[in-house]
Amino acid sequence: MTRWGMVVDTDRCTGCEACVVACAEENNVQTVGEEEAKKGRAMHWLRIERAVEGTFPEVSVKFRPVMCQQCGEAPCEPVCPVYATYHTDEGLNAMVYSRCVGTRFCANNCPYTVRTFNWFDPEFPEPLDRQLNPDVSVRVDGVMEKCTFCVQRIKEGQRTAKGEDRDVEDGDIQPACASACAAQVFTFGDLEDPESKAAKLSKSPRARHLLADLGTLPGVIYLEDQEWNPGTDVS
Amino acid sequence: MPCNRCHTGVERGPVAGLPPVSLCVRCHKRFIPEHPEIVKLVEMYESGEPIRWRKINAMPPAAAVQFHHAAHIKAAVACETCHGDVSNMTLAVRVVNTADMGWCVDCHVENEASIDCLTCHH
Amino acid sequence: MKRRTFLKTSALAAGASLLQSCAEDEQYLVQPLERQPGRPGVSRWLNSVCGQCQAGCGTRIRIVDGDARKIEGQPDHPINHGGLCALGQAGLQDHYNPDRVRTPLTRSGSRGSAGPLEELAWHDGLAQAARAIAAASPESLYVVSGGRSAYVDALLARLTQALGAAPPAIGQVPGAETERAALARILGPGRALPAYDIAAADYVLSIGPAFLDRGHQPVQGTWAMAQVRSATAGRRGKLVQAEARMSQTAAFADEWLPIRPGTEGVLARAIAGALAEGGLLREGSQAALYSQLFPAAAPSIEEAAATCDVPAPTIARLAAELGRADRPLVLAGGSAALTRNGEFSTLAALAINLLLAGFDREGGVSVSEPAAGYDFRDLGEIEAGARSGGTYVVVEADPVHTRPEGRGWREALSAAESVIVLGSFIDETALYADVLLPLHSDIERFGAVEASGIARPTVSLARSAVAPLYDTRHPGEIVLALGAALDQRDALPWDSFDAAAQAAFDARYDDGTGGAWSQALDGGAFQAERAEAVLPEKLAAFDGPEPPASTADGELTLVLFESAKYGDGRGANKPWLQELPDTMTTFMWSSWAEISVADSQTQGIRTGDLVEIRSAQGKITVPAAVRPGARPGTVAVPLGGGYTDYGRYAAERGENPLALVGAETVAGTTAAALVGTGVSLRRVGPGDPAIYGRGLRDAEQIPTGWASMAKGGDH
Amino acid sequence: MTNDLQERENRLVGRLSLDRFRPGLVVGAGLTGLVALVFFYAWGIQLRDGIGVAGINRPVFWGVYITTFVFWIGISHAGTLISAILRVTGAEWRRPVTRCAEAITLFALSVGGLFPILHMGRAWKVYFMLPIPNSRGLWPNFRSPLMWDAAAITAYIVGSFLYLSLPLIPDMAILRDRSKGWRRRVFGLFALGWQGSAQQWRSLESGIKVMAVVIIPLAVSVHTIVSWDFAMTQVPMWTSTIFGPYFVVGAIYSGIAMLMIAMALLRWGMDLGDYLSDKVFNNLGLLFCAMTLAWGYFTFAEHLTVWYANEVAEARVLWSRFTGKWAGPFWTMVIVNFVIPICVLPFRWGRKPLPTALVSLGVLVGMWLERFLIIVPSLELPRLAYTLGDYTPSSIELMVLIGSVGLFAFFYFAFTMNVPIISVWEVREGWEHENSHSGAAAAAAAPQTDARTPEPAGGGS
Repeated sequence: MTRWGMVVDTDRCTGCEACVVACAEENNVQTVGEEEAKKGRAMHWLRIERAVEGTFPEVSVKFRPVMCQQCGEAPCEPVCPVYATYHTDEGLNAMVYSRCVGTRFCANNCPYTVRTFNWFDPEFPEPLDRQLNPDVSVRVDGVMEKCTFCVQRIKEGQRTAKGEDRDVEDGDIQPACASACAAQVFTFGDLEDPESKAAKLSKSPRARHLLADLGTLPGVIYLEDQEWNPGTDVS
Repeated sequence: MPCNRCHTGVERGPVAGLPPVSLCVRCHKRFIPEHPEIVKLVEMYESGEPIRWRKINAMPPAAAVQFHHAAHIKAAVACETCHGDVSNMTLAVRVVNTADMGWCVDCHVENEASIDCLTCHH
Repeated sequence: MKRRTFLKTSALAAGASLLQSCAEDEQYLVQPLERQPGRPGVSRWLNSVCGQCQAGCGTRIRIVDGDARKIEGQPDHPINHGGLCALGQAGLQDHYNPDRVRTPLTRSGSRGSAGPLEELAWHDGLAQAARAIAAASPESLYVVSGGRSAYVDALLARLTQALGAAPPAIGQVPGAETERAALARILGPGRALPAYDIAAADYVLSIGPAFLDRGHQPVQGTWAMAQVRSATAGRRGKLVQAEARMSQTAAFADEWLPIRPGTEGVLARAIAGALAEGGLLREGSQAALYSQLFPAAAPSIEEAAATCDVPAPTIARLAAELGRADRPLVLAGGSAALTRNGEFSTLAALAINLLLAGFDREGGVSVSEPAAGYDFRDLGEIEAGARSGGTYVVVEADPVHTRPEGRGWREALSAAESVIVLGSFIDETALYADVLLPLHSDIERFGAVEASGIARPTVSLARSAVAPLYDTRHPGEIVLALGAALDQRDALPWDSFDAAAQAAFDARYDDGTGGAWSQALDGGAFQAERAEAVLPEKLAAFDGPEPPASTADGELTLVLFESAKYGDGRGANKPWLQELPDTMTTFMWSSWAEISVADSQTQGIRTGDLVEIRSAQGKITVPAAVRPGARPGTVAVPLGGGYTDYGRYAAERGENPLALVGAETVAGTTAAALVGTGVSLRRVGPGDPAIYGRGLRDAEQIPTGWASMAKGGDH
Repeated sequence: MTNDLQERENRLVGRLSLDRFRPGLVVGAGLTGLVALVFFYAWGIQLRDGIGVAGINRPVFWGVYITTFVFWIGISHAGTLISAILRVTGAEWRRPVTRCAEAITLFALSVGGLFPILHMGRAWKVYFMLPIPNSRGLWPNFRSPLMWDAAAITAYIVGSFLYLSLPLIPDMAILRDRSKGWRRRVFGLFALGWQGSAQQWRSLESGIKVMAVVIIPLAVSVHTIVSWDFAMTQVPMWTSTIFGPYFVVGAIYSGIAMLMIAMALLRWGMDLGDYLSDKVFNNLGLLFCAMTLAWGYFTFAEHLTVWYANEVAEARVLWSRFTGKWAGPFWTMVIVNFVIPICVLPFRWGRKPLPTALVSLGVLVGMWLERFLIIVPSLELPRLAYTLGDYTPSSIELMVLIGSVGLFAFFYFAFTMNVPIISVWEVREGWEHENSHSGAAAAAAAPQTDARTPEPAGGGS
């Protein structure tokens, strides 16, 4: 069996946000414009959270990329009335755009607030539409979307391996964020394969889940020295 | 004539693709060059305008389907299964309602292909 | 977004929308006339060179059905090692930008406005440009380049030389001129920049440069810091950042010293003094050279602490840590090079490496030689000279936007005899163009970039990855064509840019076989051996101004910086970058002013409020970002806002803080002093900026329960 | 005796005056109908341009629409539940109240039921939520509280419709027998061939009794399930075990408030003071007062536990209600929902029509705010504080809210115009009971009245 997972080493994250742009570029994530952004409707599938602790001059900052955590026990899944979001055999928290009716219940129940919603149809002024990734469907208004672990790349990797009559090897598949990152913050792989780099890193004593006490069993594992206190990490 | 003679992408990629107009013209200069449609084709070629074909088997964009031709060819699905017997059509028509997901699912179930939603929808 | 018009009746609207959602959209397939490269629907990855800044990262472009879909870093590229920055990732929105100039344009109205621009055939455009250049006297021909490709600049240099004009002025990373001057005081006259082997260092003290935000090599810096922090490399290295503003680099650093701007040199001198006095010198330490450079006694730690506003024990500890580290490294320049006394600050920081035996060793300082054999000057040299009339040729640069208001570019270009702009967008300089010659995008052009700020000379090379979208040309080809039109065939004998680039490349790097060029072209990059930094026997004492620039009482110090997403402003026309929340403030679609908590309280300013910043030169009104990490007494504003034009995504967004900066230069150079302008701050009223996670603006108002209320509120 | 009853019935039917042109009702229906058009206009705009015309955003994915949905579903508890409880407990004063209460239920449900569809991003795909066998082989997800909602509301709407229409049959027959021409045919159609035979009375009575017993658990379950839309999640301050009863109490509370207003308006506008008497207001006012206390208790318990436990994410929400940006609406809610009712309703003067109606108006506002304050502050303050939100309703949302009030009122006016808003036969039955009781007392003879099977004399004519 396969369980796709990602290990995120926050110690290396410089907050450069190249991953955020790479994600939008790979996944046809629309830009909504200033007025919509003001309403909190920016669509990023991935965000760099930063926590500022202390007061001047003893101020310290941490960065943390947060995307869909691909939970093993995902709170978003049971609440969808139409199975538009569900769990795949490979541990992905799938999102089927064409099935979504837009109740937005999943987004409410996501403790990580990583789901974004298409409030309007996307606009790609010509010729920006020519950049769109043909392997990823452009979402229409009224449907939910979120990080897919670049499922199109997973499918492509699996198809290639199948074409060559071999198994997918560790490192074959890289989501867009991982391949953009100069600091190698992200390690993507099969957590069930004990030999994979991701699985090995996930055994690190620094490994922890985000909001672990909610029991969501995320597929994203953070390497950080101590968990941020969610009550004081705003500034 | 086998379909993949012109639709060369079909074994290697997601879409079958169209041959360049120059290729159509090269053969058709020898075969039925006087056919009115062929005359039209040659005229368009010479005018230097790429030809816009209306898609017959089109998925609505909102369906968010990613169909991969090569994967189906590799699984030995005949072109006719979805496209019908195009060789006997003068004008290509839609024979199967490919926008009907049930049709796809039935075939997947029969052939023990994956019916996980993400197989097609992403 | 659509503006709702309340004209249609609801029933009609509802019905129409239902029908619309039921109707199947017609879709079309376009059959090409001739065979296209690649298979339909199958992606090809072709190498290219990122041109979003001067760093020269190698990219690979995913092409499906003839269109570029994705940019990634070349995995084995010696500069970026597979990574890219946000600006580089957004390069495709340069290529596909809806506001790109698609044909040559000529002006029929007055300069300085978007006024009527007429389309022009290339032949006529080149002819008009050549006529203007031919009509100009050599003394009044000003060639300005954005410095994106040394090989294009080399052609410009050849052209100006042949015409008897001054060499082209090359726009550079802020601080570069000062860093070069400081290095020249150690290694002797030359045009080399210091280059740092960060990846191999185990202790990095950065006095000034926000080298992860932008700077000479942001992606390589990021990669290098990952190596420094890599658990697999044994002990985790440490980064200490001394910088007035809390940049992303400062935030990433293990320790941040929020130093008083302009006093970086004093800190560096004090550390050097502590190293020498504390017996922390090592084998190979060049203490003698250091004391020749700075014969005066170093300030004591206590004096420095008072001057710099950094605790004395911290300074002592830093010296001790530097002294004990295996491969310590001190980075100089950056923001420290942008104050009036920037040369002193940069030199003092750079010179610590003498005491650390840091020159020419692993994890140390070496030199980045300037690109192959051509002469250039700094933009400031043009600005410093008397200009009247004149003919300007501007290549991929926007001096009107990116140079301080006090440098007089608007006036100069308005009064110019003619202005020829080679660019892809109608930016602020292009508003003054008589002829605008549009350029290929990065991925359309033959890429040849010689990296700066890197120890081993590195050339990134790539062929054109995609066919041009519009009637554009390679800037190098345009220079060659202008050369031909001006009868300068002898100076520019090549038929194509790649031939010219190859000639320049071979002249410098070829071993006679000619193989290096083609190998680099296929592989994406060429890397030569490291140039040795030979220390001289004796150094002249530094005679530049030392005292920190001080601002008047009650004034705040303005700190301008290049943000990771806008750079010097070139990122502002890309919707991905505009909508990218700035990591530190989460502002989108706007510029902002970073204000300390203390300063905000005296005026009752809250994040999002509009504040007016006023200097002797001008004023701007921007939304405030109250930051716990902002140093009291400073106001930091990113560059790249307030374009009057530059396409729909950039125009009229935020404000350009360079309007506040006058003609001040870094003493001893012609570089603009972007840090240290005295400004006053006034709250104008509430604003409505786009802030990601908008509640964050009210973070200080979020109640956290009785436990923290008892503690007096913790946020 | 029979003549006397007939006289009184004539007077009541006259007051209801279904055969006359009543300008008040017509103007009311017209005006509220116009307001109702605003609802459809705004919805049309939303369908055309996208759900983004609402003010909802990330992370506040639910706002005015869901608030108003819960509000109307709450209102719907007025009627059927109250009337069923009163019927089951045999409260005599219920007789003039039941019909106008049950109508509230049906229309509030109809309006409220539109909101889940209206708030969907793709309302035209609502059939995905129906368990219809389809070629895709896809089925709705019955693990989702939204599906429970759909099922519960559908059951409740069917049950309420039956419960309203059953007792309507004899009244339709009364109207049929009193009218001529086409009206007679129409009323005859709805009277379903009612002849008033003993057999028919027995069937009707048992039908009503069964429905009254069935509808009570159904109503309780509906609002419990609505509360589970929230309580089943991990959202701070939504995860609460008392949400079920809390919502049910709130629903009955707001339902009574709506009923009070409707009764006061009917009494004033149609001169029904003899039937919707002070005694009715007084008794209902006592129930209202009891609900005030119950609602206050639940609200107190809900906030006390969160405050005391002081869990970080929940405390943030709590304090944003107590002292933060939502303090204004929160304390308004406390005042209109608790302080004012508790100062008015315990007193006899306070349970007169006008005071109760005014109090009720406040309670309606307060209960809407209660739902809003449950939904919005929690969503604005998610666990990962980096994505803090901010919500202001858009004009479209407000138009839908106001329009829905108009739509509800329009239904109610239209109903009042065409159907006896007071159940004639039930009231008459009450008079018969009174008479038989007083008659028995006067005769002091062996009690022989059989109150169990009321037999309307005269066969309804």
